[in-house]
Amino acid sequence: MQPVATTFFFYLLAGLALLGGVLVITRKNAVHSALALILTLLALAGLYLMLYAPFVAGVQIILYAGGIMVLFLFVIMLVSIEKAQREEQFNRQWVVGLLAAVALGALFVFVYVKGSALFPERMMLPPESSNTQEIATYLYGDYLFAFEIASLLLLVAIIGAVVMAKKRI
Amino acid sequence: MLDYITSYLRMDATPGQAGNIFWIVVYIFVVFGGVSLAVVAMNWLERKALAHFQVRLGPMRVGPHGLLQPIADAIKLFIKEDIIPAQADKFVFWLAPLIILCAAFTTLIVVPFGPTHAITDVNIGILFMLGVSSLSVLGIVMAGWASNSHYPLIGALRSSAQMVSYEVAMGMAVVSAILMTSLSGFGAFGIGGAEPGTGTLSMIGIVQAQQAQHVWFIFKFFPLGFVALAIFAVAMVAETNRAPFDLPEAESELTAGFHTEYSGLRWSLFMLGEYTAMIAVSSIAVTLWLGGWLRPFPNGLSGETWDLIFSLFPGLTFLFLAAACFYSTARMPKHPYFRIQTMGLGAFGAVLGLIGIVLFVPAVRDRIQDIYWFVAKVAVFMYLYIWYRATFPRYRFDQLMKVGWKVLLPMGIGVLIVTAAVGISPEMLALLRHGH
Amino acid sequence: MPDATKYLSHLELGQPDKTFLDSNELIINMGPQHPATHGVLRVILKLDGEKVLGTECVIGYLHRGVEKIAENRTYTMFNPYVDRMDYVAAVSNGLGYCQAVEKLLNVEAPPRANYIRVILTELNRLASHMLWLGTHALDIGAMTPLFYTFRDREEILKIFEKYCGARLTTHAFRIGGCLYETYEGFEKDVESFVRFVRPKIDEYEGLLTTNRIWLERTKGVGVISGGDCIALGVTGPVLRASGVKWDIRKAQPYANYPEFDFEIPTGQNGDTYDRYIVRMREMRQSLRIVEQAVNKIPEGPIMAKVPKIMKPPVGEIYHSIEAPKGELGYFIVSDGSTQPYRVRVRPPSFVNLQALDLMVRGQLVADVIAVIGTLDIVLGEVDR
Amino acid sequence: MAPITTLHYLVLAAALFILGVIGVLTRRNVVIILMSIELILNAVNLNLVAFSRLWGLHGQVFSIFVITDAAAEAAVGLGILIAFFRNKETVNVDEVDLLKW
Repeated sequence: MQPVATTFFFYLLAGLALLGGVLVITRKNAVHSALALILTLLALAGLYLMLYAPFVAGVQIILYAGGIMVLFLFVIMLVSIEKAQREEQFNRQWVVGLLAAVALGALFVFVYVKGSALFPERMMLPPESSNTQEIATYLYGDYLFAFEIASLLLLVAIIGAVVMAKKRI
Repeated sequence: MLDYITSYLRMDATPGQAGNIFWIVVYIFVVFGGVSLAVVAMNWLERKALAHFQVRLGPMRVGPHGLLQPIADAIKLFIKEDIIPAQADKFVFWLAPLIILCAAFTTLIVVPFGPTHAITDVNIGILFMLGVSSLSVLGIVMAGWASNSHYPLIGALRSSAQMVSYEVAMGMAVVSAILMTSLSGFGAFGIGGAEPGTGTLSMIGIVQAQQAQHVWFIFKFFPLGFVALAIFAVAMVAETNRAPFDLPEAESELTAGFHTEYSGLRWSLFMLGEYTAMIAVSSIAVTLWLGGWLRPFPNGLSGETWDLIFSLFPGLTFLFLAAACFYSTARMPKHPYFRIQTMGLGAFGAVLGLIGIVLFVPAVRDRIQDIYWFVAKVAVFMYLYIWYRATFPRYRFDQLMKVGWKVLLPMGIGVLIVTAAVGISPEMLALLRHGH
Repeated sequence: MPDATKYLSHLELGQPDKTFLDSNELIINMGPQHPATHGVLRVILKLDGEKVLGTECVIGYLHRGVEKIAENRTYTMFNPYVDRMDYVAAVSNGLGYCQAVEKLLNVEAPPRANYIRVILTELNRLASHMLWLGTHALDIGAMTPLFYTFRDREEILKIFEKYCGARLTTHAFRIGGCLYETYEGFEKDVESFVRFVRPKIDEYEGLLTTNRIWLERTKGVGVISGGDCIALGVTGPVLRASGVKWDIRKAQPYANYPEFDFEIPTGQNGDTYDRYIVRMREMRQSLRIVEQAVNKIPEGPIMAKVPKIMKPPVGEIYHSIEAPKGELGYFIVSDGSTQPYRVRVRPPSFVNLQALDLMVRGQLVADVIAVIGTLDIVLGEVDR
Repeated sequence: MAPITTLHYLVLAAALFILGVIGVLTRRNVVIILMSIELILNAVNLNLVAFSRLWGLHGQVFSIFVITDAAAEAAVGLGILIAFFRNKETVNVDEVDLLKW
């Protein structure tokens, strides 16, 4: 599929992602934050599609938007948020935190201004149609060990989550 | 300009792949409009079929045999007062039905009604469908939370737990079908024949793989394909929250579940989303196991004559429906009160008959029959949905979870492993025999 | 003597309702406006997640003071009121009351009247069980049996209508016998109904008895032992499903039940499934009784000699019959006047409802609905 | 407009990363802090996928591992949150001031 109007879609999706990000950290109500985060995630999935990474985009939608965020919404509903909504939203060190973040941003700007020449101008056009197969070859070939470790990590996480959340085991 | 528009007709690809914006728009309108119409028809059909299961007549008053009942329902829902509970989170309350609707309709983008009859074909097609349809959980959770009431909240928690857990079993069944696309299986008993790099996730590619292998995946490695379809067929009923898995909206326990507080238009959006999701998951099942748009008996009854005979089916179906209409017209009461209804039914039959005649025209016939077979197979699943609803009691929540996690998931994993083992067994044997 | 505290519900209401997560217990209110409570029953449930810790029934929403009304009516005038208690089994209510007063007056109904009474009462038992089956299955989620049973119950109601003009609250019997002679073709109607309904019962069973989901929803749900049933005074199919062979038609025969050949179906496990099976078999036994009664219905008078103004001798009487839901008893105290001094009804639904707490404790919320359905309560009778 | 290059994606990723950092450093609500961490992980993912346009598919494979990690992190984090909320009845991080309870 030929990408159409790349520039327009990039700015649209980037704008949505940033809007979502800003809403996530500013909303009082955690449910609204979660919804904003879903917006960001979906926009990022669109960006992955534009970057010729359809498989990652699909995984992003299924796992992130359909799985992890449902878990978040679940927990938000279980813990009562009314009380948290009435309280102070930002902690006492928020000025310091903001300054640190701004410093980090300045660092990014510095790196990108100085080092933009390092990136090759030309971008590869990886064949989209075999994307899934190539990722599979990497996952079950070069990265097999990492893949197994990841599955172990998930097992540990499942057990950990059950132990944490259950009242009586 | 005209060339640009018509260029698609000569192409051998979906409009999305051809990049033809005009035809993309036309297809979107046709598919979305068609599915909405199908939902309306399904609404009528469900009430009628369910009524006949239960020795009732169903809607009979609005139009002949209640044919106009869906329209009357729609008007009633439109003019009903739109109630938003005072304590509800208004924005989320407003957003939830839209999310469900968008998720359901977006999946239709990649549904292949024919080799070129799809809005577009993406190479992660099935992944895209599963992913987007799983987004409707968000809508349900949001609806339950935003209503700010106990029953919707419990219903939403139940339904999201249910949908998330059945997605896993569903995924396993789907993966086994995807695995089959790369196993061309020309060995003894159709076993073996793994060809590296031929597998696909594309919806059109999956059907084409079945065409190339001369077997629908339901019959492949019998009974593996059949078991996988059975797992999927159960999981998809749970996924769409229909009987006997309609726990989230169990009337006797939770009144109407997550949409208890919704009424009027918003409620009808939920219904539209639910029925569209039913059509979407049914079309996944049809695409993956029942050969998508392929006509039945491609091997046994092959040859030009049979091709011709099968291509007459769409027209014949419409003629049959027209004949049924005319028969009912003749049987309508001869009272003046029924005159308009009788005339309307006759006219409806005439329209159906005309469509049927048009469908016999060779040019139309060739383009329409893919769609016809696809829709017919989906219709079988929709009928099953109604049948389940008339027959089965409802599961209890713990039993539902037990079925999902302890029955369907192990079965799905087993089918997946056995499919893989059967698929590569000759290669494995050769490897074992000859060393490395 | 069993330990009585076991049967008390110990809900500690009045504690503040905490949020979902931090408290182990959640108190929710089911009813009085709830689709599965069969009327206006309110059940307060104490839950741990989905598990029921205890229940408390709040009744009285349909209280009409039927027993008090009796004290201001003559014996004859009160007769129609009893139909309004268990309105799905009005004929049984009337039979119990009429026989109680007859006992008090020392009158015996003539044989033909007794036959008519038995036929109508057993038909009414069928109608009541059909209504129970439909609504019970609907509560569990199977919607089709409801329409099947209502279709067939309609045939019974048609017979009632032809016989006495009313379908639901029939007021079919009078003290001393029956007021109406059977209409032309009554026997034929009843016989053809029996032939018609036999295969229909198989049809209901075909939908449910071996249905996997039905089995999972009913087996092992709401178990109650025979001993607990007796301690709580539970009667009827609920008692018999727990393995106690107690049916007043056999144990303390009334009308002319001894003349008929029928069995008392019993279960072993005392769970919802056994109660379902017992009621289904009971429906078949009722058909057997009706068939025998129609075949040998004698000719003769239908009304015994009863004084126009009834003044029963001073005294008291307790008479009970086997209503579809259990033992329906009438305790009547007469002071020698035309009006009863006191009428006390022992309604089966009310007594059976006591077992709810014991049956659902430790089960899940969805089972509460199944158990309310299987107890077969009618709130008109519970509240009176 | 200028064609979209890798640098565009990197800048967007950096912006999302900084938003996430701000969220983690300034908010009190644990749920929102966890969501901010998701934002940070997503920014990293965007970087990885953008770089995969330059140097091959390894970036995409890595981003899949990152998503796996995110799932594990969310599960355990939310589990801890539930345990915390059950004991303290609050979701504020500043009140996590006991080593054991």
